[in-house]
Amino acid sequence: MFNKVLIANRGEIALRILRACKELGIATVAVHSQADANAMHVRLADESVCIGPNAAKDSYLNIPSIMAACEITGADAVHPGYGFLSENARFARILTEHNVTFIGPSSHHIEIMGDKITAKKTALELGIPVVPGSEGEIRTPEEAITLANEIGYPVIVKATAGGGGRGMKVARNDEEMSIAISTARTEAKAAFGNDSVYIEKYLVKPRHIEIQVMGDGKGNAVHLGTRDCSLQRRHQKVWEEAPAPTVPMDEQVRIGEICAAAMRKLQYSGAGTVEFLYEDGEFFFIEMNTRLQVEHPVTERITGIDIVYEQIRVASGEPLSLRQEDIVFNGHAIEVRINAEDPQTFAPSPGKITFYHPAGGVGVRVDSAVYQGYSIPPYYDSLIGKLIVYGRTRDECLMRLRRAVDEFVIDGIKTTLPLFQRLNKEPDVIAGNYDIHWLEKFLAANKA
Amino acid sequence: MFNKVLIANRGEIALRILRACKELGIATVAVHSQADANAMHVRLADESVCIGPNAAKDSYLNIPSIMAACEITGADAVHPGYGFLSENARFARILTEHNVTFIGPSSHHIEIMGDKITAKKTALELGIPVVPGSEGEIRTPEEAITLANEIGYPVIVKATAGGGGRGMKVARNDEEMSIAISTARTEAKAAFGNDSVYIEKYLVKPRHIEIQVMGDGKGNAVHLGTRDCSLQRRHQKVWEEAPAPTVPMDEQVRIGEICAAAMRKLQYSGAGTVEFLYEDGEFFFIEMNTRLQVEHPVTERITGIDIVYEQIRVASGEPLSLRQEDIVFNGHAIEVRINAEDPQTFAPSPGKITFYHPAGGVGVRVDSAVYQGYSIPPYYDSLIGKLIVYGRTRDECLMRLRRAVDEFVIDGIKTTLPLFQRLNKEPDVIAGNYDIHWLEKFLAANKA
Amino acid sequence: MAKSQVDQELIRAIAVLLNEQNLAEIEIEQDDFRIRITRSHASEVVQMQAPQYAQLQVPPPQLTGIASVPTAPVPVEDLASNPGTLVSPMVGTAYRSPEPTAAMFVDVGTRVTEGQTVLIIEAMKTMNQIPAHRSGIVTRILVEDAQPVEYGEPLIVIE
Amino acid sequence: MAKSQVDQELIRAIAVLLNEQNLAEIEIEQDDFRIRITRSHASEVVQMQAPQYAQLQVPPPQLTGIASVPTAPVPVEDLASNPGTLVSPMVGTAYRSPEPTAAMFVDVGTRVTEGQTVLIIEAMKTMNQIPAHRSGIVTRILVEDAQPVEYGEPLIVIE
Repeated sequence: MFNKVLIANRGEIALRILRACKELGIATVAVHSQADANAMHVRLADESVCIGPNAAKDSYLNIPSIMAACEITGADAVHPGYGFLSENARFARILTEHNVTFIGPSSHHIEIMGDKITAKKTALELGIPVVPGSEGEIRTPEEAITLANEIGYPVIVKATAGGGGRGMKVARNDEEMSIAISTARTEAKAAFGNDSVYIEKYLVKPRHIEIQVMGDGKGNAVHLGTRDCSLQRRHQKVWEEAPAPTVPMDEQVRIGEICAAAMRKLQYSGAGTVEFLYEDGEFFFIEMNTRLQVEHPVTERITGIDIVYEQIRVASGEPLSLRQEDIVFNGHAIEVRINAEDPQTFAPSPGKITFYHPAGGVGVRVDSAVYQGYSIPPYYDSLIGKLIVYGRTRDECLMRLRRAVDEFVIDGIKTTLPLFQRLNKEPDVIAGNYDIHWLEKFLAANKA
Repeated sequence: MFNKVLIANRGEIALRILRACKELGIATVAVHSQADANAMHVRLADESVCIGPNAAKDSYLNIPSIMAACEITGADAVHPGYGFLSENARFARILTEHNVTFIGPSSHHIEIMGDKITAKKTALELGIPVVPGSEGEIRTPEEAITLANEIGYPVIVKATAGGGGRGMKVARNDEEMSIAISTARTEAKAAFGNDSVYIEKYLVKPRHIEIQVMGDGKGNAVHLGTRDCSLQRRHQKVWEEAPAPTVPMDEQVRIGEICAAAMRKLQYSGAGTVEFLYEDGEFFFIEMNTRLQVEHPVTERITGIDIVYEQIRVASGEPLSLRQEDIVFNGHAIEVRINAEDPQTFAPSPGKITFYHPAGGVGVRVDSAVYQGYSIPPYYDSLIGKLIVYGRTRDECLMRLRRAVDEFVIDGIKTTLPLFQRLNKEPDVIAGNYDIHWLEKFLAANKA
Repeated sequence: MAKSQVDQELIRAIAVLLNEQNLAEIEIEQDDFRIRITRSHASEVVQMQAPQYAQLQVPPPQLTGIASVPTAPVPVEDLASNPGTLVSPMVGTAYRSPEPTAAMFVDVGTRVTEGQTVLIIEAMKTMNQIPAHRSGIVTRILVEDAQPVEYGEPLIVIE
Repeated sequence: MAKSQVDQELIRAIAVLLNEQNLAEIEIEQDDFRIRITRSHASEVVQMQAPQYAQLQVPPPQLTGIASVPTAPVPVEDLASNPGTLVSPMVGTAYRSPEPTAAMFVDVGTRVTEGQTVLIIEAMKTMNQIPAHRSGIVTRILVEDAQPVEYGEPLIVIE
């Protein structure tokens, strides 16, 4: 086991990791920018090192500074948290070269999954379902129609050189397909000077479902079930649940097993998340995050497993202590992200917290690094805390969430708490009846 | 289900009950003394009524005032919490007469268990093991020796009229017994003018083990496992665990089943706790508390059951939703009581809280009704909060407790938090190797 | 004198009362026991600081679900310090007349003598007659007929 | 009354109470025992309250496990505002000479010109020469040889 872990992150996740280290009896080093000198994880760490000025690129993303901090403190491992350097293969490699353990997967696996095309190819090879489509360019309408009938309409035509929605056409039947191909080609030619196109199954109202996996790099791997993170705004998750509501449990187990088997084949090490779009009972791979996820606590709550413990144990060379047959899913958990943002406009709202009183009581977990009197600096992510609530059933969980959100007080800045008060009353949310577009539509329809 | 519940209590337990009501969609009425006008449960309740001046006897113990508060608010049920009127059979009866439901057992059961002698007799009849001893007065040394050999030494001789330690003698063998009987008799005569004595098995280093039970008054009852509350100071519990460490699991199940069966026979309704002394693998009934217990959260954590929900459901006439075979015990939980007291002298320390930051993160529950800026009034119990920590194993739980106690901040008053920082480092506590005398001895030995 | 014989709890309670009620001195004599507690006369300073201090020290925690006490408590603070205010000695329902059709006990302008019944408060089906605490003229009536009242709630003002 | 019978504990307890509750005087008489304790004037009280107030506004959260930053940061505030202070541009280990046996780059009293190397900071096995940010005389050296330094930590003062 490690003697001293350097936490190369800030905010709630730095505190999360610090707590796990303390509980495992490992000394901690907090690194921080000048703006974060008063941060809670800095105050609670055994040692702290200021590694640079306020801008993240000069501090939390500054690899030489973090390496130097390892050197002067004698840390033997680094936990990167999420964001910042957590999926930076080069950072993982440099640490390894300096005999400091990177608490995360191998730089090789980070690289594979960091590239969209390689990731999809790897997923396919590992038996993970991906969005069906042409393997390369489609040349004729006839070819497109044959394939479209194989994979089923609707289908989307995309420019291989494309992006930003241009050169993209949806076809719902053979007739539309002929037109779609030619218009897409024309648009692509005009926009990118390249008229080659490919086709893919089009998902109309998918949900975002993800699988938490954990491996030890020695061929042992397990899955810790599903999470539904469909409630998003501008691709930012705001509300996450485990297990995924409305997905039949046998389907959840099936896709979980597929992912665990893939990780065993890959000899994956550490925590990871395989993300899918889910529509009409089918899963389609989007990407894999090779790190701890913001929403990991919902999985911890329903499995009783401390994912950060497991990350640290596996990184220290221990074999996976978890066996799939021992992992039991109990009850339901929901996490809501408390951002320092206007709940209507989502404009960031940094500043001093003049009163802080987190929710408490049964079934409530608060992961937050703020305290009364703390000033939220304007330089970083607006996530200031997470409220995680448990219930034996999803209904119980929702009622508890409502009560916990109502008693949570953060004064002095604006937060997203009022948004959750509204969502808690929405019939679609209560029924679990939402897809990845639901929240954006709701916000557009409910503009004040 | 009830429409409106009046909470006839204060402090953390009033908030605990309020949270359960909110989660069940039931409106709440807080009643309070003048000193408690700013209490958190008063601020969070749907309605509040000031029922009297500061002294508990004129407010929280004032039955006519509470009845009047029910009348003017239209509450259809009262939750008494613990302490105050929670084991007052008369209060339960008056409520029933006024068509307000008392959330607790029948006044008959409260009465039976409220009287030590009737309680012990009832326990015996129900098949619950009690401390063996003479059924009545012992007349001769020979009679005493015969019985002592039956129940096994050591044995204690007590004056039937006794109390306060006078007229009590321990005998370890036949020889000591003859002397003990005559000295006890002489002392008893001198002290109480009555020389009649009885004998009981003497427990040298017992642990306090208790069983949480839950019945619906219709003959259904379950047990929710054990708690060990041996760490006590002046009969006040300060640290509670579930399940009981060092008691073999099959023994825990056996005594639990005995209690559940007894409650079925008794047609007991609501939550209750059967308390035992435990020594050398044997359980000896002390008393039964016919109410919610301060330490109920440790049981909630390892069973996933919300005991207050169940109290409310059963009181509203629903049959017990719990079946014994569905109750599973997962992991380990410890509660420590945060009192507004000097951690050395235990002198009360009321006053204003100038900084408050509860522990957070995975596996941590805080039940507390205080907030920053709140003044703890000097009129009531010193319990201001409870920290409940969970781990998959007892070791994990202890490590998490250590980290949580370290990060919990209450400034402006003295609290018992530093005591727990010390206990967390004690080998006996870490090993679970303590009896009901351990804490007093530790405190005496570690006086500054 | 042994320490245990002096009731520190009592002193504390009196001290709290002094501060709470903004009094200068309390003196109690009973049998052969006498106690006198005086508060410092920094009254002006205290009063000036009070509001600011109160905001910070008792940050009226903007708990989202603050209870809405049904009976409006806004003017209570001022009334409480007025010696003419008669406050409710119990929780219950206040009635202004002995029975629905009867005349009101008092009205604004009524001259009352100490001990005269001015209201009835019903609690647990019992009608409790509430006597005037002093003689004078009723200047304000703060409760409606059949209104629920809390303990300590101002009922009427007699000047 | 014999001197030994006076309960000093009690006097202390009352004194504490006086201060705590902001009282002027407490007097107790019981049997043939009388005690009277008076506190000094309100003017002092006001002064005493001021610092409390400041403490409240910026509650220096007494988080139990406050980090002990290894390099003493106490005088940092004053030094930071001094334009003569050269602060560390990076995290690493500071060396005062190019190699263990060589002479120090500078000492207190050394006259330096802007751009002249005054220290080396090692980070990731790289030796980074740290130049003087202005010309002048070195008046203070705040790091020891081979001392770990944080970003922004004062290194030397050039006046």
